[in-house]
Amino acid sequence: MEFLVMLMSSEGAVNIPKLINENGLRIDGRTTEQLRDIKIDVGVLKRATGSAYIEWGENKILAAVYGPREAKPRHIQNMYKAVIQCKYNMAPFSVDERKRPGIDRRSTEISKVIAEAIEGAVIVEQFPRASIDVYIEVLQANAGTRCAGLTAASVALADAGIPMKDLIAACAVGKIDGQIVLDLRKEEDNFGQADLPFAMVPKTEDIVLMQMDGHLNEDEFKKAIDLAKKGCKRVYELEVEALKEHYKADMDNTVTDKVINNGR
Amino acid sequence: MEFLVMLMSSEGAVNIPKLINENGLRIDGRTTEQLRDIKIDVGVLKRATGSAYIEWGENKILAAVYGPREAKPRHIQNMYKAVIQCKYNMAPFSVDERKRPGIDRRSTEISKVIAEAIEGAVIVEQFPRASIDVYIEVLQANAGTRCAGLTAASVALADAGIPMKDLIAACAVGKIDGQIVLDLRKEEDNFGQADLPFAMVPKTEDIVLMQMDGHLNEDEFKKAIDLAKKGCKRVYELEVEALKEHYKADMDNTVTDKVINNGR
Amino acid sequence: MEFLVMLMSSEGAVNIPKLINENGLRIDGRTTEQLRDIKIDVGVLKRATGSAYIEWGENKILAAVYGPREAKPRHIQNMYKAVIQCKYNMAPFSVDERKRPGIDRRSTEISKVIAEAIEGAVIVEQFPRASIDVYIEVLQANAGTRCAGLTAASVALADAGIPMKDLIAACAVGKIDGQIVLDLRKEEDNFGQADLPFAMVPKTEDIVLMQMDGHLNEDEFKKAIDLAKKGCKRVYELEVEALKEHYKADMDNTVTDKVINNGR
Amino acid sequence: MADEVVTTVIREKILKMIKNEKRLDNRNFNEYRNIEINPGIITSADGSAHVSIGNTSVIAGIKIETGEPFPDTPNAGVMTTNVELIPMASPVFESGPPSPEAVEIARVVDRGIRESKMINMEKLSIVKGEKVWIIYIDLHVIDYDGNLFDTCFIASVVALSTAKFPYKKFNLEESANPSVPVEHFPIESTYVKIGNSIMVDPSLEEETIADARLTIAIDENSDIRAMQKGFSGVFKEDEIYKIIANNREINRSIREIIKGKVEVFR
Amino acid sequence: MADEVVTTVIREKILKMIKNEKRLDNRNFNEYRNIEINPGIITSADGSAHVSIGNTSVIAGIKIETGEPFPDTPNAGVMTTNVELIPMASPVFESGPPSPEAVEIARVVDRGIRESKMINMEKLSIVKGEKVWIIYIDLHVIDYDGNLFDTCFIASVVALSTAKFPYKKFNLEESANPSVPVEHFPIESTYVKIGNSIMVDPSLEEETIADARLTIAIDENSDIRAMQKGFSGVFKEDEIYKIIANNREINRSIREIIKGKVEVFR
Amino acid sequence: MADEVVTTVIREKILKMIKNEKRLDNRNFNEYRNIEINPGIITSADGSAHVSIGNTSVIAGIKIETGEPFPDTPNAGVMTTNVELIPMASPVFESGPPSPEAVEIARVVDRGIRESKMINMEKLSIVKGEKVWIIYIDLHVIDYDGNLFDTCFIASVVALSTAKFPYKKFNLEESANPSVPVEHFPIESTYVKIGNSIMVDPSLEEETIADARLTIAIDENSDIRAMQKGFSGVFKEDEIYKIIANNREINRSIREIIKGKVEVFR
Repeated sequence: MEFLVMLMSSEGAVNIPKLINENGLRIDGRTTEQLRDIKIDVGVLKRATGSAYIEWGENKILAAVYGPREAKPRHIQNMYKAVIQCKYNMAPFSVDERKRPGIDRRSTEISKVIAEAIEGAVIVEQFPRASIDVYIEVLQANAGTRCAGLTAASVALADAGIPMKDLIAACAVGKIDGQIVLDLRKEEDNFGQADLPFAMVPKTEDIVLMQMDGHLNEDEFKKAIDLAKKGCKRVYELEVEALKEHYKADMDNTVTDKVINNGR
Repeated sequence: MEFLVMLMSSEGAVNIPKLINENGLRIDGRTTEQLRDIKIDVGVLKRATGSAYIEWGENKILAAVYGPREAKPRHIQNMYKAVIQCKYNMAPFSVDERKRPGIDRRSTEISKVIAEAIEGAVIVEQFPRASIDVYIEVLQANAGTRCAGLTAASVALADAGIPMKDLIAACAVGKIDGQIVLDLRKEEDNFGQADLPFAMVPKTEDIVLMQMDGHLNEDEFKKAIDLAKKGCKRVYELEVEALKEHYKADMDNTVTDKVINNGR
Repeated sequence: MEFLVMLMSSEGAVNIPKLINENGLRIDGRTTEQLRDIKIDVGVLKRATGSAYIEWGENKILAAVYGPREAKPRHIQNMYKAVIQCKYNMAPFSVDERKRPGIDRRSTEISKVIAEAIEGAVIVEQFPRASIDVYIEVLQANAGTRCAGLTAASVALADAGIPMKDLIAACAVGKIDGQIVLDLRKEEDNFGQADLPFAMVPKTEDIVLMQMDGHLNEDEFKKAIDLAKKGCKRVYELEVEALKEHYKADMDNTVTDKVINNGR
Repeated sequence: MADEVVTTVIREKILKMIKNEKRLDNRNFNEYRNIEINPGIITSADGSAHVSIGNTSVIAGIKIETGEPFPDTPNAGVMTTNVELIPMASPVFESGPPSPEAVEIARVVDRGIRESKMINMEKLSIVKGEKVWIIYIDLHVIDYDGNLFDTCFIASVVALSTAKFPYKKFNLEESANPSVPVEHFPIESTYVKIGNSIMVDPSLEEETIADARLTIAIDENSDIRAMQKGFSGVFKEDEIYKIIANNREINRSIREIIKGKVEVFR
Repeated sequence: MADEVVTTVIREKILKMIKNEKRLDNRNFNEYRNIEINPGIITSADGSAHVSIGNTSVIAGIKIETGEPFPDTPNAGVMTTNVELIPMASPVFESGPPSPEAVEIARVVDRGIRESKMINMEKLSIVKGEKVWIIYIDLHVIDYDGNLFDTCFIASVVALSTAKFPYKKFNLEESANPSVPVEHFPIESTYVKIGNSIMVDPSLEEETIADARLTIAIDENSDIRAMQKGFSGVFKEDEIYKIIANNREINRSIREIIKGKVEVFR
Repeated sequence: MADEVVTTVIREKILKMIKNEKRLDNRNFNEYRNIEINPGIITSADGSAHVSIGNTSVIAGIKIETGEPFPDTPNAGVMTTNVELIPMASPVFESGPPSPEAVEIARVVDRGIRESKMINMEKLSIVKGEKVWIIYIDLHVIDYDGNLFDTCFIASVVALSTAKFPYKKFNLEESANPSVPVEHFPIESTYVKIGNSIMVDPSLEEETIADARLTIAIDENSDIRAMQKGFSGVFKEDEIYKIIANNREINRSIREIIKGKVEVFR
């Protein structure tokens, strides 16, 4: 990747580097349809009701869930269902230039779309007047943090025993060097032509999060959605594995099944 | 006006330009006792309880009224009368240098004196525990915005059916080239010797707003007040015309009369 | 002190000046075990429940107490005891470089340790759900403001009739030119090797505040505490004198005795 | 705008009419409300527009300043988009720092303009690597009756199309063509899903009871430049494809309306 | 200070006494409470004063720094006035950013000083167009018992009159006369109207029940330099003329008191 | 952390066990919980560590930038310490600006590092009087189960020990030894007093019911570099002397644990 760094730091004209080589492989050696390595740990925090830690390529992200608990201040309570509150936050040291602590516009938007995605999967009607609070802390960032964070949050919700239609799985898809590829890393995001964060409930194929920026024609868009769905299904397998692994410690796989089927 | 711009942009000594010519006319051709052109539209917004739009020379200002409605937070409620809350705000694009969004000290002070002026005319005793909220948005500014804004707010209050002793009429008076003149425009304010924003209830001649900065001796001050009163009376005529015009659409002038005499 | 100012303003290497001369005297002529001049006035403000003004060397500090009064917002109320709220604040003109108005991290920490110190002496159990609010305003600062402020606050609490185990007395101790000395002034703090703010209830020798930064070995530390205790006892005498002086005006010394023994 | 409230009566009336492919205001599902466009109304701005869709009303003002480029794009100008949901526009809007709703609208509008390359950012460079034009798009929402995304987007596009560089103010040599370099003409459209029905340009009532929202920005070739799904409801894949297919036709007519207004003005 | 409360008993006593042209503290309508002035008490400031009117007590501190002039006044210095209504001074004051009351007082005090040309702002220029003195007037209200406008104004005027430029601190050559160039001597007086009675220097109780307030700043020639009407009550034209006429005499005596104190100090 | 709550049952159990010199988790009074140290885990940081004491867990990240020195220390670098008590870590933590608790922890950690001269600040100078390294220590508390002072302190010390200057990023010539110049190795320990018992490394439950708290930072020679008494309870003089005496031995073993981890990493 040295050549990329050089291109970026040379003042003046920034040439777009080649992101897919003659063998169809990307700068980190992946094929166009391949996710980065993903590792999920469940139940990593003591105080939170549920928690998960995810390493997704070079992303390192923690998710914690508190609740259902009394929604405060009272005026946000909904008498028919739980409110989902989400805070997506980047640690100051998670990015190249130190990020000043505090909420910025980007994290406000991401918190909003993640909260809405989660509300699309959680059985909120079970907990009127309550709040389910989801905290996502990005410790190290390398593109795709909202998808990795939402994935971790979904596992943390299961760990907290919150009833859901099913787990949410998320991953981004994009266009680089004119091709549709799965799961952009940082350089691909910077020099690519499109990025499309995506999340669904794999069982029902309900789309709960979708954003896009860049340039896609209609055919490319359909190809992108198709690939994103494949990615989400693989992410889902990893989520289920991680939960099973965690509850195996309790010597009883039925617990996991209970958790992830809780809502029905 | 080209010569003014030149004088202002030349670094260093800023000479005060001639603001009244040999024929006694001002830089925009007005006499010393003449208001700028004023145009008032009533009921221009859907959501607000009442609203008005005013063009006063090159000022373009919207006023909206919400209420009477429950005053929040509760600790601001007064059990004997409605509280008047006013927010005067300048759009970022309303002035030469882009104004950063948010409240500054100038708008805090103007909001306060306008709220107090309105409270002097509204029959607040009719609505204990309630709040009447007045929003003034300056879209384009050219001196005299607080008077134009208060005038628009007064019409919006009438449009909202809020009972008042009578409409408030406002206009500024000032001193330029040593003479007392009505309704300063921007260059006159910048290079003049005094500015006196003024508002009254024309029917009773109750003074509800008065501020001044500059230099006036006692005689000049009396002449200024005299002229300001004349200006307010003309503004009042325009307010009544605008309300009549608006309610003519209802084919019934008695409605207007009812609104503007509501309080007695 | 001229030589100090010179040393500090010369760009580049800052030499540490001699802080104790060959006669064992400090730059303002004090011995190592001597406090600066202290003057305390009681009951200097009308609105506050109790108040005191202290001049401690070149420090000039006001303390005011309000309460016991209803603690607001309600969620801070404690149903078993009064909460102590303290705001330590420096006036913009109290220091060399104008301090921007508002709370900074230093004053946040000082407010916290002073509130905790006061809670250690006040009989808070007498006032469930109430708040006792202590305001300390530093008008002119020259090192040792938290000790001087806490001393003034203690007298203001007595003036307010708040029951206490006994008055708190505070003073700092430090190390300069390798020696343990009482009550550092600004240059001694800047160029010294340690500073240890300290406060106790003199009667019981309960330590209610202690902070330290610098470099002390165990022997030096013990010597420092010993000296700090002596200092506090002297400060206590001045506090009692000031209160007696103040209540003498009421022609009745028993009042003072009552106030300062109130808690038992 | 979760805090807006619709009575049960209205809600049920909407749901009933939808079954017959009708809407509360008698529009069909692919129909916008009346769009009014007034370019250039604010002379203190370097570009401006007052745009209404139905009763929803937004004033866009462009201010242009000079400043330094970002270190990672030394030859490109800077553009920032800001939305103020002032309390004048709705009883549920509050003054203070931008709400999450305001931030989302601003960011989606910004993305649609930026990703479609409407403005040639390289042409905003004044002195290479040192000095560039900074464009502020300020959106003042004055009346909120549904569909702020599209109203804000059209207002931004029209205001930008009318914007001129303030050379004089910054002591810069005037150019023969002082207009901001507009090179593309994107359109953004917002759809909501209520039950299984999908309709464009939601009214306040529709937006309040909607399950899901989708905003799409496309360019002259109908290529997609930005998307944003909103609300807690879900979409199926083919619902999105259907929206995209419909959207081409709907956007064509809106583009003509806007372009006409802008050309008359320029 | 709308949140201050006065009991019905006190209110009625005030209203009763007013009918006999008397006030709660036995002053007559044109009489100030005792004014105490202590200049130069804060040595960490470049100028200072502790001023009390009755029990209302304010400390003014002047800090002077160097900086750039505003682009539109390249040869004039800068002056800013800040009022802090700290919770020490009253049970109804809260900590946090300045309240509208604090902002109004600061701005009215600032206007009285600025418009009377008390300080010759041109003489604050150090290097033409590049470097000027910046004067900060910080008003710390420590006890509030009515009439903050006048107490803050007198404190500002006295503190400014005692202020000296900190040449050394900014490595500037010292001047023979380091005093801030004070060229005029304005006085500001505040009146309230209760019922139909008008009185100067309102106490806390009077201020709390007053209908309307009027503050006037005049110069040595009794010319008017600034005015501010406050509260929701109204004035009649001739009430204002009467205040102005009375005000000349009242101000003359106050000016002498202050001038005396300042001259002794300088 | 006044808002944490402990049930009466737990409180009484703690008080009972203390009488037998035992703790709820069976530790003795001079015993730390298990300390886990993972240096260098965050590659986007210039230095980092994940440190746990029992279930309390903190991630420290070091970011290093270049900037101007403070005017009064023209040849020394700059170091700032920031603690975020994010709501992830405890049901009583709230998002927003740092609470007084967070500020206190940050300042006490900072003092321990600064006063022990762990980092040679003079060696952070790049161009004398003009350009220095600025070190940011950011402490992200992710799980709070008592004793944040010590967990944050160890995390800071380990992260600093692994930190390297980002020469390349700021176009500076690389050095043979890019490590931040660590010259001392301070340890900070926190004690609480419950009744008349004093114990090190308080758990959440112990911290919640404790009367008083004392934190001491010492250097390799067991000299004291910083102290902070906390909570509203009081200490007697000889209690403090006893803590200091005990503390030497406790700190020796912790120092070895940490040093081992750091040396393996470097």
